Amino acid sequence: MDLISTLVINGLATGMLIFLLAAGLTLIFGLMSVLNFAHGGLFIWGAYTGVWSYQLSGSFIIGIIVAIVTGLLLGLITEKLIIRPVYGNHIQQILITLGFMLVLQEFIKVVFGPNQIAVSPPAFLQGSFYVGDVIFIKYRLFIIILGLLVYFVSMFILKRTRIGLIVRAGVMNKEMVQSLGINIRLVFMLVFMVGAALAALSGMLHAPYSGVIYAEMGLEFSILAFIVVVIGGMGSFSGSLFAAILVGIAQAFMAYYVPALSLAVNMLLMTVVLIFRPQGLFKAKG
Amino acid sequence: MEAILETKDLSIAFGGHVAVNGVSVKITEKKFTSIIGPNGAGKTTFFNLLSGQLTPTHGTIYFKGRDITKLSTTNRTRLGIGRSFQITNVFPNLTVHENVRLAVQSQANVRYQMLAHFNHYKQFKEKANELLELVFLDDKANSLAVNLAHGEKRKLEIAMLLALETEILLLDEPTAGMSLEEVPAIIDVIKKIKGQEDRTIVLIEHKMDMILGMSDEVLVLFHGELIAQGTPEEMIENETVQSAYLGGQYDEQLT
Amino acid sequence: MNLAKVEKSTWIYLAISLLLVIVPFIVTGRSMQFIIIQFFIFAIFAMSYDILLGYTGIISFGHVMFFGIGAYSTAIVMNRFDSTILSFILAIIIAIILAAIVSLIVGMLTLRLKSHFYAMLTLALAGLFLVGAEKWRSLTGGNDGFTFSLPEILRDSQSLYMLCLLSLVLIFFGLRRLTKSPFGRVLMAIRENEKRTESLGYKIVHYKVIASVVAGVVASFAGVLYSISLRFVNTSVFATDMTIDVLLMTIIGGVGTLIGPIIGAGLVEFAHHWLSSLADVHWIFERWIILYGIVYILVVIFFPLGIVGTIQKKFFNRQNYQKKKQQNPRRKLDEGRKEDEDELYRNG
Amino acid sequence: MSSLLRLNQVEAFIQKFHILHDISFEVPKGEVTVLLGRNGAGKTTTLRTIMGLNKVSKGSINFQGEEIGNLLTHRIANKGIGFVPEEQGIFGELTVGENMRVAMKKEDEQTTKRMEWVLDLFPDLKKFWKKPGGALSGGQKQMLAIARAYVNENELLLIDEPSKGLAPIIVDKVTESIQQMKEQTTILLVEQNFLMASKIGKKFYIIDDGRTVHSGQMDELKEDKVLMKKYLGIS
Amino acid sequence: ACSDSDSTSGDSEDNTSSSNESEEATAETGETIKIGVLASLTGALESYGDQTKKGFELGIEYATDGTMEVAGKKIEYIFKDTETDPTVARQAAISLLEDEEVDFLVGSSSSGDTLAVTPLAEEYEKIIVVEPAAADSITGSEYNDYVFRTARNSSQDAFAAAAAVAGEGVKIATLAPDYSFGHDGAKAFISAAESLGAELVHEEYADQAATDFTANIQKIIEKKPDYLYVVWAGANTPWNQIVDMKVEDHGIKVTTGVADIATLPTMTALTGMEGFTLYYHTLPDNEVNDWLVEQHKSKYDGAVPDLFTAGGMSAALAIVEALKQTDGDTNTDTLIETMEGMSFETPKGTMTFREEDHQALQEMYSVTLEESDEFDYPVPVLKRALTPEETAPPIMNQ
Ligand SMILES: Nc1ncnc2c1ncn2[C@@H]1O[C@H](COP(=O)(O)OP(=O)(O)OP(=O)(O)O)[C@@H](O)[C@H]1O
Ligand SMILES: Nc1ncnc2c1ncn2[C@@H]1O[C@H](COP(=O)(O)OP(=O)(O)OP(=O)(O)O)[C@@H](O)[C@H]1O
Ligand SMILES: [Mg+2]
Ligand SMILES: [Mg+2]
Repeated sequence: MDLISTLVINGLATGMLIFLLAAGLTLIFGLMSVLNFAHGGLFIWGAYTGVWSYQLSGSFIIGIIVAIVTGLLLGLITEKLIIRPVYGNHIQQILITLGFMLVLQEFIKVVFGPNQIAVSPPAFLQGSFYVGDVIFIKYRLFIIILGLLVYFVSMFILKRTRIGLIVRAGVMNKEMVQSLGINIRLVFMLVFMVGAALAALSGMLHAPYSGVIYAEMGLEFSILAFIVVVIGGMGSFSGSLFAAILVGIAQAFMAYYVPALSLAVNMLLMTVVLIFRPQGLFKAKG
Repeated sequence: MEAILETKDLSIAFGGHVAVNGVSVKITEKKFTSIIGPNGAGKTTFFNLLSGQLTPTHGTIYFKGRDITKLSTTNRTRLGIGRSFQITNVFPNLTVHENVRLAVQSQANVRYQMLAHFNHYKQFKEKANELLELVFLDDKANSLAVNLAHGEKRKLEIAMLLALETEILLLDEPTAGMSLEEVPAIIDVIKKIKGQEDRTIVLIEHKMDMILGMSDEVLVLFHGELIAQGTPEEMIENETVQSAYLGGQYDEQLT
Repeated sequence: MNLAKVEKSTWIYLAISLLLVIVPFIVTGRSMQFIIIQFFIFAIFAMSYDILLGYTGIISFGHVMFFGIGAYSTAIVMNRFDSTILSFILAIIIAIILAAIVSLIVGMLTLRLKSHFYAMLTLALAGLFLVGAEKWRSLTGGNDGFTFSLPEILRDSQSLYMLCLLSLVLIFFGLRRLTKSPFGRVLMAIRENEKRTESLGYKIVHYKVIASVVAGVVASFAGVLYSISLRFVNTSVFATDMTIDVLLMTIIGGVGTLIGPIIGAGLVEFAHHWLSSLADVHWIFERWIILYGIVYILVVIFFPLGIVGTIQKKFFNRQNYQKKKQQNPRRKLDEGRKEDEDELYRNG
Repeated sequence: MSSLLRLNQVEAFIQKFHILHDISFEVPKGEVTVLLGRNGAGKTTTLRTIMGLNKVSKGSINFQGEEIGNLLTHRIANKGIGFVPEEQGIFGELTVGENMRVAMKKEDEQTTKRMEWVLDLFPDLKKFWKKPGGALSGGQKQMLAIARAYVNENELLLIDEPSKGLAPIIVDKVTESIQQMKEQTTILLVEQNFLMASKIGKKFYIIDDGRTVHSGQMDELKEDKVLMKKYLGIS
Repeated sequence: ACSDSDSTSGDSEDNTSSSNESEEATAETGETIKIGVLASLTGALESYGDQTKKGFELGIEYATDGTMEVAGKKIEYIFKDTETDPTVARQAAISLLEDEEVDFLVGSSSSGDTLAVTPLAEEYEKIIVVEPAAADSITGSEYNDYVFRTARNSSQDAFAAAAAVAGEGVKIATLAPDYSFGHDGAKAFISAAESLGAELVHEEYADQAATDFTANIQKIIEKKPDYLYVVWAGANTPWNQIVDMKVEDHGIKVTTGVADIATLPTMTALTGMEGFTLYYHTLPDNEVNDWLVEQHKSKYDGAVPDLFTAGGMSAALAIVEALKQTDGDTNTDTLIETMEGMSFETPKGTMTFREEDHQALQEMYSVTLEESDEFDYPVPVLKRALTPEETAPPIMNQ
């Protein structure tokens, strides 16, 4: 029982981390239907700038804020320069965002050097404690809470306001949305910036979790995020959350019971889901 | 007269909504049948069922007495049921000629030939050209289909349908959105085919003058049900049809 | 065959092939030859990808799995058996059969899915192959890989060059014929409009599966050549990076043109080599990957159709324009206006 | 009566092709003005140009005394101009309800009232409220497109071929709705269904080859067989 | 800045002068010895490549006393980037062998790249000095006569670790990444430890890209070993989680190899741990290392040499020593004969190429991670130097 609780809690934390990254992707890929392979680039930039300022200032909060600001700014630039010319064309999106991903990743090394950087959680989030025989790692609890917070805030914005509808409508028919008096360019830009900020935030939060950051981690994680978004059903926030937690917990259990398959578990999950429910878990048949 | 196509108690529901409800009809061979009915009555859906785009929730479809309910679109086309679409549906980045040639090729059953050059099949080329002439599109043969005007795309649809040489032609609003001056050309094409008297034609239209001028028989769908059936004249007089479909407009339209 | 009927472009391609035959006698440096050989191999790989992406409209993120199958089949066979031509032929046969079986199964399982999902699924499947290659260490040597020996003739750089060139030329003409066959035309129709193709009486899943088998087999053959050109194999032959590379080659060259991917492969190979060799000219070249990335971005912005696609479009427009001038007797609107209109539609 | 919208020698290009050469007309407040002309004459392009979906290269578009010629589309829309495009512009993956919600600029009492009125007019929409717009029948889509424009308080409505694909009885309804609508809103209509146009239109302009070539009162046009043949292809 | 393919004998200020001298010398004999160095100068392993490069340059300088000459022949070396891609590595190697006609190859940062290149050494009959790739198979199953390795191999690491902790009746467990490197390392450790009388209670392999190790650690805790030996390379480290899971509280001592300086900050949580390392700039107390540390500091802004800086230097020293012994003869057979069994002085003490598999045997260091005043991360402090014999790996090329 204790074992299972430990595995579940840690799986949950991993899942939340994946969710934070996938959340940005759900916005960008799910809502705007943009295949943004540079997502991982935004993730590492968030991690590096956040960690840099965290280590310089000693304040974790400042680190988080800097990461978010970086995300917003990079999102702005990415949307204007990279994405705007290729809305609606997946093939070109792949090429241009992959190109940009390479630039972002390599530029990290120019600015921050090629070495990995070690990061530890701030003092108040360090360490772990036992409740009975179940171990709780503080930083992971923090991540679980933050993940839920992001989830509920995003859900509120998407469900209670028109913005989610507008974005989806804008993807289907930009001109029509404009004719209804909506500045869709601005909306797209803002959504993209928020998605990028989420990516950057998740990069920053990921840093103390894995203890170290390095330039190549972006692409690895963005593939995982894509998988999660697909399993959950594109554009579904709840789907992404569910899928991320599913992947996180499945990984934890696989690592314990069938270690050989833990590397493959997310791929296997996606394969099974796609074959039996191609539209993803949380999406009605389209 | 033979019924070439017959449905028995044909129904389909989307979620809770029954779009086609227990329709049983016989469509007579080599005759011209029209389907009318208000928007959302289930006309297009009915076509989708006949051509295999949709599978009915229940009921059966017979083609020449054979049950084809479970056959795929492809197989129905091969059997002899061809259709045009309400929304223009062509291959946008291929040339007009290529669009038609593909249909001809399918009709000639050349499907998996990988080794010969397509120009090797001269007869397809010629056949495609003939068809384009028939629908007055020969001068556009080498344009890409995207570049056609709306009306021209509708004509192309018809040419592709004809190329399949199916015994049955299902035409879904072939003149929708076409300007007044273009409509007569399409009517001419349809009349020409009708004149050959070797095809069964089923037409969905809202233009009553077209329906009246050409149909041998008219089916009226309303809320997914077949509510009336008869000659055009009978239908025009039918009270339900008048109140549910024509409204006050029809007499003005006829003048 | 009637010579007069052969297309003009065929002669051009043949002439270029002949030129390429002479190259190794001029460029005798083996390292340059090695680069050209890599270019041939990736050109073959990219063409196979074009059959999927350009002609059938399937985006696969897992095409590398067939490449890897080819590479590993060869390496394992050559490692376990004598290094003779016979075992090489055996390796090719095994590579092709395996790739055909895998692509058939994968195709039948997955090709009913919509594009995004198909792409992600192939990514996952290729990922599973990668994991498999890492875990099945007795066979694959894990991610470090292993080396193997080859018969004398295949070790010789020139004969390897000729082998790859010959393969490239044969496969190019073979695939070109395929794309111009009635079958190939149906593939293009599927790319344009699946539903419509179906209602013309074609079974699209059959076509897609056949196309993916052809692409898989050709990719596997590229993998065979790749592993013999390295005489070494490791798990990088299953890496997603490789799919991405070949995807970029195809797009840069121009999808659906067949010759485009060849040009794309050449460009990527040589640009890569050239940019990374400029490191001492300026610090930025040390970070040549940045330039590489910028090239991709610029290509999309300035040549959205790829190089060959852009050229073809220009050419096509001009050709059509001239044709228009000669014909079209019944014209309702005034001449100049109509001309504009056609032009305008084409660009629209 | 003052004119709400005035186009003066408007020229427009689509990419590099000159489509509108000289469009000039006025839309008087509180009336239905009809644009007529054969296929490809430039009617749709004119409406799109007013909406800012095409750039005005020369000339002026004046709305309520203000130049709107080169404003961005959403600005123009927010000045109180509603638009029912030719190709309907339904958001296929959004439900009917969501389509309406995207369109609603405000959620006040007025709008709610108007919404009720619209749903009474097209009860089909209420019935299929939760259905994706893409799954509607051709005619239902047309109704939805019109409904979206009706639901906001607008000074001016631009409606492009509303009767296309509609059953005769629905055409009647739409005709009637436009007649009701014009009490509060000025309407600029493009219509191929001459019967319908002549019923509700007051003034008409004929466009040919990107130029306004003729104008007059709808009543007179009905009698003028020559004109109809020449510009509209109706005999 | 580092740069690839710069044909150097005058890459930096201070050996420009020496190369001027050597030009005169070259003029006399008219001969140059060329060495091609393959390293990951860009990409994921870039920092390793950079270390190798600096170490190699310094090594040549030291071995030739700054003359850049041996036995009257000028030494020239060329760096090429492998980008950590076997294809590029092979291409670079061919270009070195063909276009530059090098006499030696050195490399490379990744085992995969190295394996893609070693057959070429055989084909061109040139010696390749493997540095710093560690896969056992390079001098094991994939061995050929032209391969000499100055780098330690995975088994040596394992033997060092075993020597540090194993003993009669000690219960051990291992945690390693689930790929060749991890398996090689764990297996070698287990056999070494067992031969010292230890008892293996659990072998755990974690996904090499994993970020969550809790399940793996949980399993190990349940098996209650005395020591947990961790083999790890790569950026995602398990250290924090090992501490968070309170492994030590369960009476389990963690031990591992201490790698390059960049990884030390990640090991803050492990302060106090006993482990081993193959090099840290303060550890080996010998003349060569003193010179290396001093020169490195003065040349690179006070930065100290790292793991593979010493490695790169060793490779250079091995080559120059061999050339000295053959008196500049670059005949490969002669060189092989000379190098088999050859001992040479390096920053890591005396190394010897074993005759059977050409693996260099070398000192390793048993260390404790201790807090330091100088840095905000722990540093390894020498407990005991392990002799080359103690850590000699089994011969695996038969
Ligand atoms: N794929 C679908 N999913 C859900 N509902 C559908 C779908 N297709 C059609 N319907 C519904 O079924 C009903 C019948 O639609 P259909 O398109 O057959 O009408 P129609 O008679 O062709 O009308 P119109 O004349 O307007 O084209 C409509 O209410 C429509 O909303
Ligand atoms: N996107 C476009 N690209 C190129 N040409 C266009 C485009 N849209 C319209 N045109 C051209 O502009 C001209 C005017 O078209 P417009 O759609 O305004 O005509 P219309 O009067 O609305 O015709 P219809 O009665 O068919 O709707 C036509 O000749 C058409 O060929
Ligand atoms: Mg319909
Ligand atoms: Mg129009």
